[in-house]
Amino acid sequence: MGGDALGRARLLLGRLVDRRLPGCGDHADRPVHHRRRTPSAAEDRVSTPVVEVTDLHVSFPAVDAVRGVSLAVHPGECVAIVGESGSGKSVTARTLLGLSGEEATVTAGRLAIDGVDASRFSERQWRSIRGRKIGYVLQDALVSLDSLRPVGKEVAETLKLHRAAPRHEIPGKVLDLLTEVGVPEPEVRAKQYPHELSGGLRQRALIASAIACGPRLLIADEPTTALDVTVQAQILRLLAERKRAGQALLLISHDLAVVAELADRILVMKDGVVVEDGTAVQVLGAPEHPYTKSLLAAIPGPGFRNTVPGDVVIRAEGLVKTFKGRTAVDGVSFELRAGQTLGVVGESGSGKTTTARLVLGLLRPDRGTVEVDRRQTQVIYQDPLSSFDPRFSVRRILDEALEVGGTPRRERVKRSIELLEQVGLDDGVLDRRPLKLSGGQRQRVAIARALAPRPRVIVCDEPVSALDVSIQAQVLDLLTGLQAELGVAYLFISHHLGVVHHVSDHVLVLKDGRAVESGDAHQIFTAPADPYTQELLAAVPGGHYDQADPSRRALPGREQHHRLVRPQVG
Amino acid sequence: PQEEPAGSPAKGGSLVFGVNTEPLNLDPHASPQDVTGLFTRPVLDSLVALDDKGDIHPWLASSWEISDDGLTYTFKLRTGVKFSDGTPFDAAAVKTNLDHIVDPATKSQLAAAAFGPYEKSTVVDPQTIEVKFKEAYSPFLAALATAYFGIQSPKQLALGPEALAKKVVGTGPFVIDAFVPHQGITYHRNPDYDWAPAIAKHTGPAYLERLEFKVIVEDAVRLGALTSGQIDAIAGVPPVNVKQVEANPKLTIIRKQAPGGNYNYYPNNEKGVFTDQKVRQAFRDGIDFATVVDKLYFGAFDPAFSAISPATAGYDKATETQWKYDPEGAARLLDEADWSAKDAEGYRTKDGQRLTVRWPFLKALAREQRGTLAEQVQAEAKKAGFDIQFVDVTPNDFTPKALAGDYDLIDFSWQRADGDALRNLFAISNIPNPNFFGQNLARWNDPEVDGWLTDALRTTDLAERAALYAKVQQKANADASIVPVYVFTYLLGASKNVQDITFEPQAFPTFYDAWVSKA
Amino acid sequence: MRIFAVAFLALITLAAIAPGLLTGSTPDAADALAALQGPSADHLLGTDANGRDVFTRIVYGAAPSLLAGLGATALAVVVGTALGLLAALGGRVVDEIVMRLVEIVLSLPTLLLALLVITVTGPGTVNVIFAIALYTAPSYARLVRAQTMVIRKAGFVEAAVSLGLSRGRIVTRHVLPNAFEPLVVLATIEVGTALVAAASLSYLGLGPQPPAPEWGAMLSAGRDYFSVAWWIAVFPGVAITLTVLSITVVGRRLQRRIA
Amino acid sequence: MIRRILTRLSTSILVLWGAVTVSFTALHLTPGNVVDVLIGSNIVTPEVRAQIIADYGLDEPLFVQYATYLGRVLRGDLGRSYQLHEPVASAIGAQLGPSLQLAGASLLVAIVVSTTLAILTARRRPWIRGLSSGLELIGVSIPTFWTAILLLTIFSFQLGWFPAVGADGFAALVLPVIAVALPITTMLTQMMREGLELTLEQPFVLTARTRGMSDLGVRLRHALRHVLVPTVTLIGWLVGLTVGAMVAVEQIFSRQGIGQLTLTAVGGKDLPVVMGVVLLTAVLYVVVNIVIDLLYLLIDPRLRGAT
Ligand SMILES: Nc1ncnc2c1ncn2[C@@H]1O[C@H](COP(=O)(O)OP(=O)(O)OP(=O)(O)O)[C@@H](O)[C@H]1O
Ligand SMILES: Nc1ncnc2c1ncn2[C@@H]1O[C@H](COP(=O)(O)OP(=O)(O)OP(=O)(O)O)[C@@H](O)[C@H]1O
Ligand SMILES: [Mg+2]
Ligand SMILES: [Mg+2]
Repeated sequence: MGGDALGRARLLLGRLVDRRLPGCGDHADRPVHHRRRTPSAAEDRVSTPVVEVTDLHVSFPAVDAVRGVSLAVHPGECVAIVGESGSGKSVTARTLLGLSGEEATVTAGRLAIDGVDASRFSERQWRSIRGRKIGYVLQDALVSLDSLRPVGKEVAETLKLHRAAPRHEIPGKVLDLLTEVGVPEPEVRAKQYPHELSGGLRQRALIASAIACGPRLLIADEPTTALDVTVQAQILRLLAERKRAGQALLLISHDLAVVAELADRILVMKDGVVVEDGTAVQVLGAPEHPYTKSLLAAIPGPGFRNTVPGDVVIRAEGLVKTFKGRTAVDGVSFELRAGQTLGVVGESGSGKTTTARLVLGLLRPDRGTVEVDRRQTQVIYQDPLSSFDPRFSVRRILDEALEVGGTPRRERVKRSIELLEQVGLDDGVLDRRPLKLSGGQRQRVAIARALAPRPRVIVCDEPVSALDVSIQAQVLDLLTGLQAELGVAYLFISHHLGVVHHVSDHVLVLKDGRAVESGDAHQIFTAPADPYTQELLAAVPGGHYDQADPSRRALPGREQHHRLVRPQVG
Repeated sequence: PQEEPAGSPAKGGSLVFGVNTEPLNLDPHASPQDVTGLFTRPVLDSLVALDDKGDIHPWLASSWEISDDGLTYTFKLRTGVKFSDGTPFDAAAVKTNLDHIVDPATKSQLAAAAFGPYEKSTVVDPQTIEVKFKEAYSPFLAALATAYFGIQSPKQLALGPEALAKKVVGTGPFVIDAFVPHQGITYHRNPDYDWAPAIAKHTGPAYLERLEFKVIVEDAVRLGALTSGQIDAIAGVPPVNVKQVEANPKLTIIRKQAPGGNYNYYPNNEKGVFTDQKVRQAFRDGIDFATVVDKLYFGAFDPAFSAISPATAGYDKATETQWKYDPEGAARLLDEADWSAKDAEGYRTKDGQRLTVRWPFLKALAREQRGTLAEQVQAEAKKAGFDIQFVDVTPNDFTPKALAGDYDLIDFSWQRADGDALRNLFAISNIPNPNFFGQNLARWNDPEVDGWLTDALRTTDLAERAALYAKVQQKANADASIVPVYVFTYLLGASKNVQDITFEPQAFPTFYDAWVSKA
Repeated sequence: MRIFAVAFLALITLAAIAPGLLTGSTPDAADALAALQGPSADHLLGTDANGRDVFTRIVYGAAPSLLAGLGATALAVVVGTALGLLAALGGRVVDEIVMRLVEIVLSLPTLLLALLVITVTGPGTVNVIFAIALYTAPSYARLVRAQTMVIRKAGFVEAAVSLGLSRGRIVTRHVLPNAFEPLVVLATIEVGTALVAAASLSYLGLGPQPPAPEWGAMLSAGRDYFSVAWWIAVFPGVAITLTVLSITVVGRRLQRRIA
Repeated sequence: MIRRILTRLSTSILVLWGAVTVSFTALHLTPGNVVDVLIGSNIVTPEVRAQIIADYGLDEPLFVQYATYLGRVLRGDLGRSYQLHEPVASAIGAQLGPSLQLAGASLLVAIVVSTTLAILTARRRPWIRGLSSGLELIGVSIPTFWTAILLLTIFSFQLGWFPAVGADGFAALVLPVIAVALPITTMLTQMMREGLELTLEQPFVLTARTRGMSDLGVRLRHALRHVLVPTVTLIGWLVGLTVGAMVAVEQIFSRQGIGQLTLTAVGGKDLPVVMGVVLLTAVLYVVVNIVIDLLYLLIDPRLRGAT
């Protein structure tokens, strides 16, 4: 099995080497021996790093989130941080902007921005750096926009703050930015509020606001979790372009395909420590640390599914939903049977979440009907944070869900801990509020909550988007295991085609609210009939499903449908 | 001890006087509030003037005659007088005024009642008017001297109640500039004024160029405004602050005892525990009112011994020795009245019933810390074995309770310059009933007293009236039909720069003689 | 801070339950000869115009004062919250009806409203509480309504719906506690206001009658003597302030605990 | 939207009617015959009594009095005051200006000061918050009449900065405004601060900071708006509180105003005036509440699609 995994990693590496373009950085041949010691990129480079930090420690009252991280990002370079969910990636990134939070204690050997010691920066100096020198795309794309302001204003804010453009030019600039990040109809979107936008649109708006001033360094924390592959490809292209133009990029992602596409250098984090550090080629090609190996091993591939369909648990017929003249869902029909998984894919804004909300009865359809037993249905929200009562600790969140499921009071704590374990969390999070958790930790709490009442149907809206591949594998296994055992049915919405392919029996492809294709998963992934589906598969980073574009190198082993590998987490 | 005025009166200048109450309606003929008298006195002259001893002096009337039967008064009017709006003053104007007071449309709530059995007035000639009564009514001239009978310009009267409520026009030493509700009133001097009564200190126009009354209801603010020099004089210095004001070298207190009914407690003689004379007397003698009054008012108010104040014409000084604090006597009286048993809390009981006194006390309208006094009396009464219970009342249900006699004790004071005040307090016809609010709240029904009071109406001889009123006062004490508490004294605080503020008999300050020294 | 708050609340609760334990004298022992004495060993907080011990009166005043302050506020919060929820969740028609009724109540002058309640129910401490509650409840209603309207759109309420919680549970567990934040702020503050309001009603002859010691009444009675005897007003004022402060400190703490 | 406002306006007429009806009933329910209260403890002749009864139509059955009143109000005639001898409309009109001036200025001051305070103290070091909220609680538990007297004592009697009485000019407005604004300010501050502290935890605040926005900027431009719904609600209600606080303040500062008018009118059973005032406040509330409901929509876009 290990061999399989390494094989896949090598494939990625292959692409990496292949992709290298002249002039975009000569560090591919950086000596390997820098690995696993304090990186000193500056030693063999002439340029000063845009940001450099050594021996960074960040601790919160409950956890020591970061313990001795060192990193440097040079102009035109992309450094990626990958690693376990909750390992301190986001905290590290926030600290680079001086925003680790009020409760945080930060110490560092050196923290320099553009070669200037930042440890004594005044608030004013920090401010002049944030947004202008360093752009930051927050991980919590769905809640990171002010819900009471139109997104256009949010994008414009960066420009206004740094007087990056004359006042009258700002509206035009905002539209340009939105276009650049792939927001269709930017004039309309700019005037909309976050709750009127799909997850992907929000994420794009956030990216637009981060790059508005053309910062020297862009920190992007999971910038593509809510994006469909086409848009993702567009964003990655945009980032690559900027990098080529000399912008530095600090990318945090669990999507190794995305990382492989952009990163020159990769840091692997686990439990607050950098366990491996080296060029992309080295880390992906010859991982040394067992954790890195397990990460690479855990990349999901298509699954062999052999499920027995049961009764119909959801029957949707001709669903139509219009918002202010925009038809979000347009005549969608489908059926989900017990013990099966229906994958829903489609570009961002194609109506996936809206369809789910219609199914759940959270929206009333303009036309069409849904048959579903809502008491037996649970949801994993695309936006886990806002689905938690802000006053509730994880303990209360799970307790409540268990109560709904009829678990007797005295067993609830035990069950809660069990559930947390199943999703890869320990009981240390029980008494914390979701606001104080990492993105992936939140998502796992959301999953645990959905599982708690032992539902027969789960609507999963991007359930694993914030999880690193090893945890993702664990969670997906958990879900499929439950399915096999209890006949749970899933309505599974995801942009991650690999994941969808891995878990689905049937797939529904949405475009502009219409179902353009539906049918057997294997069938659709291997031989898509609809041009849109083909296009979608083609755009997958790393080219898993690259068929339409012959110029891209097809990956051998694409047809290898293997069971997921359990990560050897240790 | 008032200091001698520094030098001779200076002309000009202005004086600001802070008052504690304000009228809702400026027309003294109609208004129910006695403070209207204060506000209109600078503007309105009366036909006659009353001095402190109760003697009547000419004012707008230069002389008068009273028929032997006491039914007809004939006034000769002063000549050359004119109202500040230019209208000449004559008999017709007087008639218009007198008729205006009794006209039901005026809805007079104070003046008309003081007019007694008025029948009609007749213009004999422009300078002579004859006023006729249905019955003899001796208090007439004293009433006529008040501002409630102030003579207004007929032209202004013709404008109707709405205009009068905001502005009155008379022949007085001052003329109203503006009356702003809740804020005050401003006057300027009437330069033509030349008909001051003989009791005034000077003749001709007033000294002050401008006079202003500012309504400052809050005691502390009024006092503060005076001490900080923002205004020149204030009404109603709180007794607790009298010493403080006197200690201030720039300020002085001018005192004037008010005439009329004292602040008295009126036990219900008609029903309840106080129907028994012994119980009433025990209540009066068992509580050391004199000490309580002295302590609570810091000596500013004198304890009262009679129903009416020493400043009233007809006051009987003999009442002052008629009764005194006598706890043993009081206890004896209660024993005799069968309230001999005591309960666990020390209250007297009879047949298992506690000696309870229900007292509808209206805190909202209480002045001069009467609430504090009442609480003190309650505590003292407890020692004597009485359980005083304050009955929850709002201003609205006070009246029905009072009218129906649904109380054991009630308190009020009633200012009036004439001994006839006793008739208000004790005439049988003044016992209130649900259709009539009279002031005999003691509900003292004594035909003998009623007879004396009627007799007093028939004689205009002051000595004769005084003798009759003395009998009434003594009997009220002997019968313990009321409990005198304190004599209200007008405490006017003023800057020492202000000279010669005088008082009319009703104990309202007047400003005709007042002047401001340019210290 | 918290310790002081708890200690103070414990103290006034004790005063309310068993005033005799804290002071040897009685609240209505008037003595004209001992009037207006400043704080001393004999009279810890001085005496009032009637020569009564201010400390003793504050101790004995705890019960009626707390009853008025807390009682009126509690009643108003309960009624107001119920109305606010009804308006926010009961649909357009119910909302219209409830909110218009609330407006009617608000339009009436306080005094008139108080008189009305007292007329219907008769005077007495409890009825004064009703009067004050009736006057303040509408404000809570409006606040709860506004908060609920916002909160019911929140993601976590949606999540609770799809989790399968009953409507009642969602309201009591998620909507209300989140809507309560400003309400609690308002309510703790209102305790003090209610207390003073009760006093001004008693001034009109509508509340507890003298010589019953009641903080608000003591505070307003003291104003006549402020220039010569500050302690009469200041100490009851301090008692009110400390109570409000302690309730706030403890209340916030409790609220955070529960949340 | 337009339709909602129209419905709202039509139901608001019902509010006015309800308020008048309730207060009419209340005034007649409370003990004390109107005539008796009007006459008070004065002695009047029977003719005068009869005249009063006839003038004010007090001999008619209650329902007739009620109907007559409603009829007149519909024609825009609020009747004549029993006590003040003038039409209610002009009595109220004369007092309205000073009241509005005081209320408006106080609300404005309260809003500005409390917003500033809340923004400056939210999520600050514990002692800053503690100090500020301690002072606020003291501020709110001091009855208005005490505040007023203390202010006067210090700033007028001792320091002589402001006049003690009168409604003339800006100087005379300062102390009354402070007295009225103090409790409102403290309440608003407390509430806004609590709200801000919750809001400042939200991820979007972090986003704004990463754009280079200052802490103050975030508080002002982002967080503040999130506490506006409860704040606006509270302000709406505080309009009422202001009117209440004004009764005391008007009296202590010897100002003209509706508070004084109401006080004397209720005490004296001056029905037409009371009802006039009730109508006025009802209109005020109706308008304020409509404005507030519209503001909700302006503040929070999520409410716009509301049912
Ligand atoms: N504001 C906070 N207060 C307390 N603990 C925090 C806070 N933010 C993060 N943490 C904790 O710090 C640790 C690191 O969190 P961080 O957000 O950096 O994880 P991450 O590597 O970004 O994970 P993920 O991939 O799931 O986003 C976690 O255990 C998290 O619970
Ligand atoms: N409440 C709303 N008001 C207005 N428009 C809305 C609303 N909710 C969704 N939409 C619009 O409906 C369309 C579909 O949105 P939906 O959230 O279903 O997309 P999605 O497929 O889930 O996209 P993503 O993958 O980005 O989450 C989008 O254009 C979105 O802007
Ligand atoms: Mg993270
Ligand atoms: Mg979505």
